[in-house]
Amino acid sequence: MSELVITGIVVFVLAAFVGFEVISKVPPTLHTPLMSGANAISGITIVGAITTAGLGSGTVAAVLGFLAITAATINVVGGFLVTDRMLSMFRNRPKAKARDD
Amino acid sequence: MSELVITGIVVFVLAAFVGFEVISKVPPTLHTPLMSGANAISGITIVGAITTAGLGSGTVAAVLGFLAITAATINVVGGFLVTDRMLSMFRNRPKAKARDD
Amino acid sequence: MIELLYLAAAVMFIIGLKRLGHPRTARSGNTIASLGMLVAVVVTLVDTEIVTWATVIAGLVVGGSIGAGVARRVQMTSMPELVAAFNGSGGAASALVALAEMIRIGPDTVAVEAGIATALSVGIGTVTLSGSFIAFGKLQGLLPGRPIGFEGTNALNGAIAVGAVAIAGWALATGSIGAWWLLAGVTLVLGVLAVLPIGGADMPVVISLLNSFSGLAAAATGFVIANSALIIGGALVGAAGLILTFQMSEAMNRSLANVLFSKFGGVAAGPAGDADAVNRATTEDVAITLAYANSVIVVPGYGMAVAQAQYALRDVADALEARGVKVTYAIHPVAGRMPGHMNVLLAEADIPYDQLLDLEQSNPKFHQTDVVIVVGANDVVNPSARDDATSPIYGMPILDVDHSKTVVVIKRSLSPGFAGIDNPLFYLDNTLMLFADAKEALESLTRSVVDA
Amino acid sequence: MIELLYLAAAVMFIIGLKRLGHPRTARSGNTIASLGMLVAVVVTLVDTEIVTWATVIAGLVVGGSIGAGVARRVQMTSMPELVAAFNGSGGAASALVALAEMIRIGPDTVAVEAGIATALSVGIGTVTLSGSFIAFGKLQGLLPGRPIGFEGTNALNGAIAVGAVAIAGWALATGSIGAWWLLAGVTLVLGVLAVLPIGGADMPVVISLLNSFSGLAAAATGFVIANSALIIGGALVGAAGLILTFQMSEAMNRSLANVLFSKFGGVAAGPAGDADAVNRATTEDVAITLAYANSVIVVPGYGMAVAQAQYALRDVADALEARGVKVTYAIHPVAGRMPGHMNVLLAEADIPYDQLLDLEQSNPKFHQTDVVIVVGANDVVNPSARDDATSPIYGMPILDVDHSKTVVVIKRSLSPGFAGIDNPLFYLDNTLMLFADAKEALESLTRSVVDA
Amino acid sequence: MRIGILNDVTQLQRRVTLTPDAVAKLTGDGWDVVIESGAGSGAGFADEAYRQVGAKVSSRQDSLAADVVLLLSPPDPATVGDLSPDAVVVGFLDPLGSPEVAQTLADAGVSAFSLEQIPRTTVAQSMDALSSQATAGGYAAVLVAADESTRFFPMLITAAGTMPPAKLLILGVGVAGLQAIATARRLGAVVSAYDIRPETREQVESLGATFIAAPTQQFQAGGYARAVSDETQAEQQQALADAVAQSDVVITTAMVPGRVAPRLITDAMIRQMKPGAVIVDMAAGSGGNVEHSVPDRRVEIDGVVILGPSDLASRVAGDASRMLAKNITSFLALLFSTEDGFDFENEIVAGSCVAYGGRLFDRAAGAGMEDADE
Amino acid sequence: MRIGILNDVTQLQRRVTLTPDAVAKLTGDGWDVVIESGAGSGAGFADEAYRQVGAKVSSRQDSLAADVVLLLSPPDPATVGDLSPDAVVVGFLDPLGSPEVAQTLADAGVSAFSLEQIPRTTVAQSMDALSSQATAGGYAAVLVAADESTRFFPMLITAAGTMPPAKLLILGVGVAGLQAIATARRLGAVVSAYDIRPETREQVESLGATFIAAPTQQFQAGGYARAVSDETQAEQQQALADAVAQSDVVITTAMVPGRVAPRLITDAMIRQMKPGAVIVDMAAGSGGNVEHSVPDRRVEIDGVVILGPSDLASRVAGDASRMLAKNITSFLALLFSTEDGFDFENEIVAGSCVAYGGRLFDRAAGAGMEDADE
Ligand SMILES: NC(=O)c1ccc[n+]([C@@H]2O[C@H](COP(=O)([O-])OP(=O)(O)OC[C@H]3O[C@@H](n4cnc5c(N)ncnc54)[C@H](OP(=O)(O)O)[C@@H]3O)[C@@H](O)[C@H]2O)c1
Ligand SMILES: NC(=O)c1ccc[n+]([C@@H]2O[C@H](COP(=O)([O-])OP(=O)(O)OC[C@H]3O[C@@H](n4cnc5c(N)ncnc54)[C@H](OP(=O)(O)O)[C@@H]3O)[C@@H](O)[C@H]2O)c1
Ligand SMILES: NC(=O)c1ccc[n+]([C@@H]2O[C@H](COP(=O)([O-])OP(=O)(O)OC[C@H]3O[C@@H](n4cnc5c(N)ncnc54)[C@H](O)[C@@H]3O)[C@@H](O)[C@H]2O)c1
Ligand SMILES: NC(=O)c1ccc[n+]([C@@H]2O[C@H](COP(=O)([O-])OP(=O)(O)OC[C@H]3O[C@@H](n4cnc5c(N)ncnc54)[C@H](O)[C@@H]3O)[C@@H](O)[C@H]2O)c1
Repeated sequence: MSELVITGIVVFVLAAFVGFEVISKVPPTLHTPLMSGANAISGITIVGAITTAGLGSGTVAAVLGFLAITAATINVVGGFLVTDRMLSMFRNRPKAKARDD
Repeated sequence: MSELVITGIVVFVLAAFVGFEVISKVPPTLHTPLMSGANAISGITIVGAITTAGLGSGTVAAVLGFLAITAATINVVGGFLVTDRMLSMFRNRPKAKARDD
Repeated sequence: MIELLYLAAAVMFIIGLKRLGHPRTARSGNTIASLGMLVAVVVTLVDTEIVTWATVIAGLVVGGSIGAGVARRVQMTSMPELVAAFNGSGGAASALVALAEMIRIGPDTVAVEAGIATALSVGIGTVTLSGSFIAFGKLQGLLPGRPIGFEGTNALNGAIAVGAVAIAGWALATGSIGAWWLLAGVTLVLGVLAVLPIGGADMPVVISLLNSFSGLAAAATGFVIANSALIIGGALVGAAGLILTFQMSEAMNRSLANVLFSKFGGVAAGPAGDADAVNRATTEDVAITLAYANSVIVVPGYGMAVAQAQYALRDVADALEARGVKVTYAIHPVAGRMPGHMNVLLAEADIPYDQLLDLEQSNPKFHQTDVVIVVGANDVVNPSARDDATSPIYGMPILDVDHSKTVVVIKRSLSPGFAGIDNPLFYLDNTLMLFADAKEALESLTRSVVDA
Repeated sequence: MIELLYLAAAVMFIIGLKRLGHPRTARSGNTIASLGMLVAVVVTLVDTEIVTWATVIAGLVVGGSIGAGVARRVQMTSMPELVAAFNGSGGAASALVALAEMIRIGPDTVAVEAGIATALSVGIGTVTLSGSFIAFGKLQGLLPGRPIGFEGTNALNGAIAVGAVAIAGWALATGSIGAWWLLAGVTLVLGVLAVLPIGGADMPVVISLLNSFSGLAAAATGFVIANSALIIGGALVGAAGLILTFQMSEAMNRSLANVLFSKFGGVAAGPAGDADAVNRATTEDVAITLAYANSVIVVPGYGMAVAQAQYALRDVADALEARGVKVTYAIHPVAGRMPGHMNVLLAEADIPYDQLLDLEQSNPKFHQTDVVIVVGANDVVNPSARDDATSPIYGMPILDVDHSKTVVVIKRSLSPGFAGIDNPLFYLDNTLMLFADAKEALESLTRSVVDA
Repeated sequence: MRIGILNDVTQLQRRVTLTPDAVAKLTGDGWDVVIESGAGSGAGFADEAYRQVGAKVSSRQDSLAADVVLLLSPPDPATVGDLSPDAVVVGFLDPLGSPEVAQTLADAGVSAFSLEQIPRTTVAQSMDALSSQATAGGYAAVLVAADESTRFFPMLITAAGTMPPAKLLILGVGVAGLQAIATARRLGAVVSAYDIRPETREQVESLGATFIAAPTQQFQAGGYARAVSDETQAEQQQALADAVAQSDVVITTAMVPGRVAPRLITDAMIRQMKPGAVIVDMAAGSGGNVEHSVPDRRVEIDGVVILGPSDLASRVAGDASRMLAKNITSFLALLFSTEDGFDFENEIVAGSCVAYGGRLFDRAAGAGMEDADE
Repeated sequence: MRIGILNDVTQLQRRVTLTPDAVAKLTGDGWDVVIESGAGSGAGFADEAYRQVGAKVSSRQDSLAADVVLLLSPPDPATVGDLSPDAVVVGFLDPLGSPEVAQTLADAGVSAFSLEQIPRTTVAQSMDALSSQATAGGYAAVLVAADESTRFFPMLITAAGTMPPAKLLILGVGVAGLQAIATARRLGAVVSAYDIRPETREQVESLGATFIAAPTQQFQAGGYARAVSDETQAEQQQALADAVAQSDVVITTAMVPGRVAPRLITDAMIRQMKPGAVIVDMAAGSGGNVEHSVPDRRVEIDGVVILGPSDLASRVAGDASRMLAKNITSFLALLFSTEDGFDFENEIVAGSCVAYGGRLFDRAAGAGMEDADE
């Protein structure tokens, strides 16, 4: 296996652990926003789309690249915006005792 | 910066995140055992000691290598054993309701 | 350098995800994650030697406008289906990138590892795409919400999956581009067939799982184009999404397997008949609602007495008061089964007399109250006594809890109370039903309020 | 392949560390982590083309025997100093590996990145070594436990640290091996000077911080020899150790900075005079002790009444009973300030009468009780009434709580009770003092018991 | 219209039908109120207090001559004779226990409404005087028992020994029984209870007390228990005998409207009890749940004290009168809510009417009678 | 040695010095016990019960002739005359209130120990009969007040209106006062309290009640309050007047040993109270905390009822006797723990002795006297 792939696997495994650990018990009210936010992050594939489309080789790849960028951008832009809308209900009550974690 | 170093940094950062996240609120009774267990893990340097000493080039390096292996082995073997001794008090009470996380 | 900037973006994703899990920090978490994305995109635009700027910019503009437009305009109630649609795009994008890269490099010259990664990316990405849009259709009402399928659905899907693996092997072996397209087509069908047999009520769990899939697809694409940002970001979402999926099915008291495969396996155990018509809430939902309220009025009833929940109730009130929430109690004159029934029990729990309001004192207060929590009361908060002249209890003065912003009702079922009549309160839009024994519900509520 | 096995080892470290944080899983966590270590070592032994087997085996055997011997024989009470000593070895090993590698490659041919990593490894490793052994000395009584230093200690240490950086720069620039040795020497001194001014009571926090350092040293060494196992393992321990350090200083109600730098900066705020002679416990300590007991007897006293802690007490008992712990209450005839004082309050909290034991019933039970929790009682559990003929309360029958395995006393201070006399119970080895208002203590105890 | 209040205060009857607060409300609504002097004295309300809220303090004759006359107990023929012919009489008329009174009232031509007959429905609860007075009675019964008992009710662990909590048994868990359970639990006693209606088990437990399960239980519709068969009664007595024998205090409240109260505690059971034990028979006036119990007398059998107080509600005369006044004002508001005559379509009005238009009121034909009347 | 128990049962005094259980313990320890017939009848203990545990049921003469005679109240001269000359007398002898009795006992040559004089120390608590009887008294005082009050103590929100909780005020927070607070709180009343000793504030709050802060408070050593200055008394009365005026029930327990009880509630304060309010003066027998209060009489002033019951402990005669018996047996165990004569080195023995060797016992010279005696 190439060095690059192995490094990729190591990074993948570690990142997956971070992903597992970073989500502690989430209150159900946050299930949908969290899902939506995570989904927007998975739009990171936009980076791949830009790379592929940008290098531009052949019509098929170009069309696929354009479609990929479009789809990924929808995911990213729409995802973050809609998450923010959902979360606007959690504005902090000023009276509640400040408790940050 | 070499590719290797950069990969190292990525891996280091991700592992550090895992380390941060993996430790949630620990009851004080477990502070010392956890410290001891983590300390034994830091004895992973034994791997480096073996590599360096095993390759064997020159007396100084050999002596240093021997010392390194010895020190690291003390850390690893002693560390895990002593942690286990401390933890023997947490043997599960059979009567308690089974609750695993 | 670019790698380190990608790392910075990844760190922002991690921090963002973590903060998204707590009500107090969720919004800032989303912002941080979106900044991470901005960093990643800008870095890529700068770093890549883009030759086809037109394509790239066109894609960004078109995608951005669609995403932003839809996100702004959609109703709050259609959020889950919107997430499904976005998720589908994400999966599609990953599959497309992998395919494009495959075509760019040439299907016959690609390395085995990259080939496997491409197969994963295409397979998972297309399943995400088609599965998400089926979920979207079910939630939007474009497709029937009920499970669609037949006895052998699961077996058929298994067979298709095996077939997809075989096709991928063939594609890898032969380097035929047609094989890759076939693979994409087959997995697209798999996504459709896998989601159709799942009921509409379970769609949120399915979407969450598909969200995890879209992360994995992105990670696989990362292997294809050897990009650490995709690998880290994708792995993060894949793992976090999976955990979230488990938590969501747990919140429904179901196992994930039960959600995904049960409908035609026989075990199907959905919520009961007319309970569908109410807003069911979980302890955590209620806890958040209470914890962020300014004022809460508790309406105890006979159910509190039956559950002997007075001490647990006091604990919830203490936890709320510790957060600065004002708590009072509205005592209906005939709550319980004897005159002064509630008084005895609340006195046992040493709830201060000056927090007790009788009917005359409390009714003017409800319309300025954020949350009313009805603990095992029923007849005494039945609006038909006020509004429905044909009701057998018409004319009995009630507590007008429906005038408050939100009503939480804790009882075990939709069973009627002493008077034996149905209660329209339970079906109101601003009513949340928490079906549980009052004592147990309040006990876990205390914990959730403390943590909220 | 070897990298993937290292990855497997790293995963086992992660899982092990996670499990070490929970009482129920801690022991298995340690085992998993040690298996991970075994995998890493075996892989390395197999993979490396070892030419000097004698050196390697000698090192393993010598180190292994020392480690195992000491670990088996040491008293349970000397655990923290033992951890310190082991930690010192770990730091030393990392520094030695880095130095040996430097020598092997040749100080003048080494790459800059590797050089920086070597400097970090040597610096951090030696600070860990000398700091750990100072901590060991303080705890073992080989060195005085009190802070040793002078007004300017912190400034001096700062200067030394800057000097060490300069030396490292010089070593990198000149490639002189002597400079590397000098660096090691200077940082060795730094470790000594940094730990000496910290009081013995704070040593556990210092050891935990040095533990985090030894992780960082291992990670730095990983960069030196380009070994991912070291990088991951070291980063894990570095981060986890840091979090643990913060938690430990938090448990002492101190900031980490206050622990490390306060003694000669003026802010020194140690525990009060004779309170040093007792075993102070935190809520979490007590929660674990209670949660893993089979039987608990509660002894309430006037302090429970003053704090109006009866409801909070009931909640703790409920939480314990939910875990299968048997809870009863021993009521001394003169507990409180009026006959039946405890009865009134416990009845308010609806504690069942059949769980109340009077003096005659409870005294034979203490010696077979795991934990007695004394809530704001004092005179009624004062052993001098039984043992000390000169005591003004000699002859009053008391509850023999000191006959149980562990006694937890919740009160705000060491102040005497009604009789105005000191209580030897508080100073016993099997007594844990939880200094707090009874109500507040019990409220947080409930949460901790539920989580334990 | 004028409301008349009578002075019915005796040693055992200390309540009054309307309190000054209630009178104030009624005069505010346009009523005239005339009150016999001293009517409130037993409940702590002076004539002066009534005068201040606009009532006329006057003679018994004046009160009886009012348009609406409020009564605490069935009137004797002399009293009925003093009523004006078109008077409306509202009060405890005991139509089941003393049916002859209803006849007398019918003969006098007055409209008479019995508070006892108000249906026990959810809507009628604010007028339910039986419930409100039973509440006072259940509370007072426990105080009487505590006062009579030679033991502490709560547990006390003291330097002078451990006093175990008193064991109380409540038989009959209607309104009074439930209130007795609650009050005894407040005082720290260990309480168990029994009723023939199975749904009372949950109610007993909802107050933290224990239900004594008997072998045979039968559910009775309509909220009221009917007389139970001899066999059931025998089995039940056997099941209760043990509980009774162990109790320090027994309070019995079992009643069946219109019938003699069931005999729950026999001589044999009493003789099994501990000396010093106390029995309070709240049904003593209706035949008694307890053998030997005599209304308003203290009987001692083998060291067991048996009380049959009939004045329990009057022991909290102030609050009992307040509740009664609320019941009566609510009822009057309903009764006079219709412009032209009484609304016999209304089940409360029809249910409580005992005499109307010179005849005994026939509930079944309620609406018809009204027609006949016009 | 033989212990004699007297029958002191009257309408108001229903306790007995030893219960059958206590007698069983004593006979087990080798004592003979003789009991005057009917001595336990007021507390629910039949002669037969005593006989079963080995006591001899006999005449008053026989009991008085015993070696140790137990008394519930100071003996009249005739009773003293019937004692045997070397008898030991233990009981409530009221040496401060009726010093002449001690003299009579001294003249008779008997050794006399007063339960009231047992020091209130931690070690002596199992013998502290004042505490145990005050416990019973404080409990009973609340029951008496609840029975007399025309109001519910707990709050009740009912279909017949909302009854607010009764407001109770306890003045004097010694043993009886604390128990009264606890009992009233159990019944659901809103309780506030006042005592001249500042440390009682914490104790009041430890029972969930409110302390009424008065402007002047002065701390008194030794656990007992001494008579306070006129000025302090005036200020305090002013501070309390408001609290009294708002209360539905006031229970006063303030006493100063050996002195007339302080006057806490004056005529003027009573006239500020609501009609129907109740005052229970537990100090009525020692001069009264309340103007107009008369021992064992019910006085009504402007609708306010003032009771001065002296029989409060006897209202729970069974448990009060149980506690008293425990106190007395503990005391006897101490008194007769030494072989040769009494141990006047012991502060409890010395503290409680009022007559010894034909003379009034001089506490200061306690040990000396013992020498003189040998
Ligand atoms: N106060 C009086 O004097 C008196 C006397 C007699 C009758 N009543 C009548 O009783 C009624 C009182 O009204 P209310 O609102 O207090 O009670 P209710 O209308 O009888 O309703 C009580 C509700 O509590 C729920 N419940 C029972 N056990 C529970 C548990 N363990 N945990 C959670 N919920 C539980 C039941 O629903 P689930 O089964 O779904 O849990 C039930 O619907 C009125 O109709 C009144 O007229 C009153
Ligand atoms: N029962 C009776 O009838 C009666 C009557 C009079 C006197 N006494 C005497 O009272 C004593 C009773 O013994 P006891 O053990 O119950 O009480 P105690 O000996 O008086 O001790 C009570 C302890 O509670 C602690 N405390 C006070 N407030 C607290 C709070 N808010 N939270 C936590 N702890 C608090 C105090 O310590 P910190 O200040 O350190 O918190 C104190 O040491 C005996 O000496 C007895 O003789 C009893
Ligand atoms: N609808 C309402 O809102 C409302 C209001 C008040 C009362 N009620 C109901 O009316 C009913 C009667 O109440 P009440 O207090 O006037 O009753 P009651 O005074 O007529 O009888 C008291 C109790 O004695 C019981 N009893 C009769 N025979 C018995 C026997 N042999 N053994 C044991 N117990 C026996 C009855 O079941 C009843 O519970 C209750 O069900 C009560 O809940 C309903
Ligand atoms: N050491 C022990 O263990 C022990 C045991 C029992 C009692 N004691 C103590 O003995 C003391 C006396 O108890 P007691 O119940 O016999 O007291 P008591 O009956 O003599 O007096 C009752 C209360 O009246 C109060 N009082 C006197 N004058 C007053 C005034 N002018 N205004 C308001 N209050 C006034 C007193 O302070 C006292 O609290 C208490 O402090 C009690 O705690 C101690």
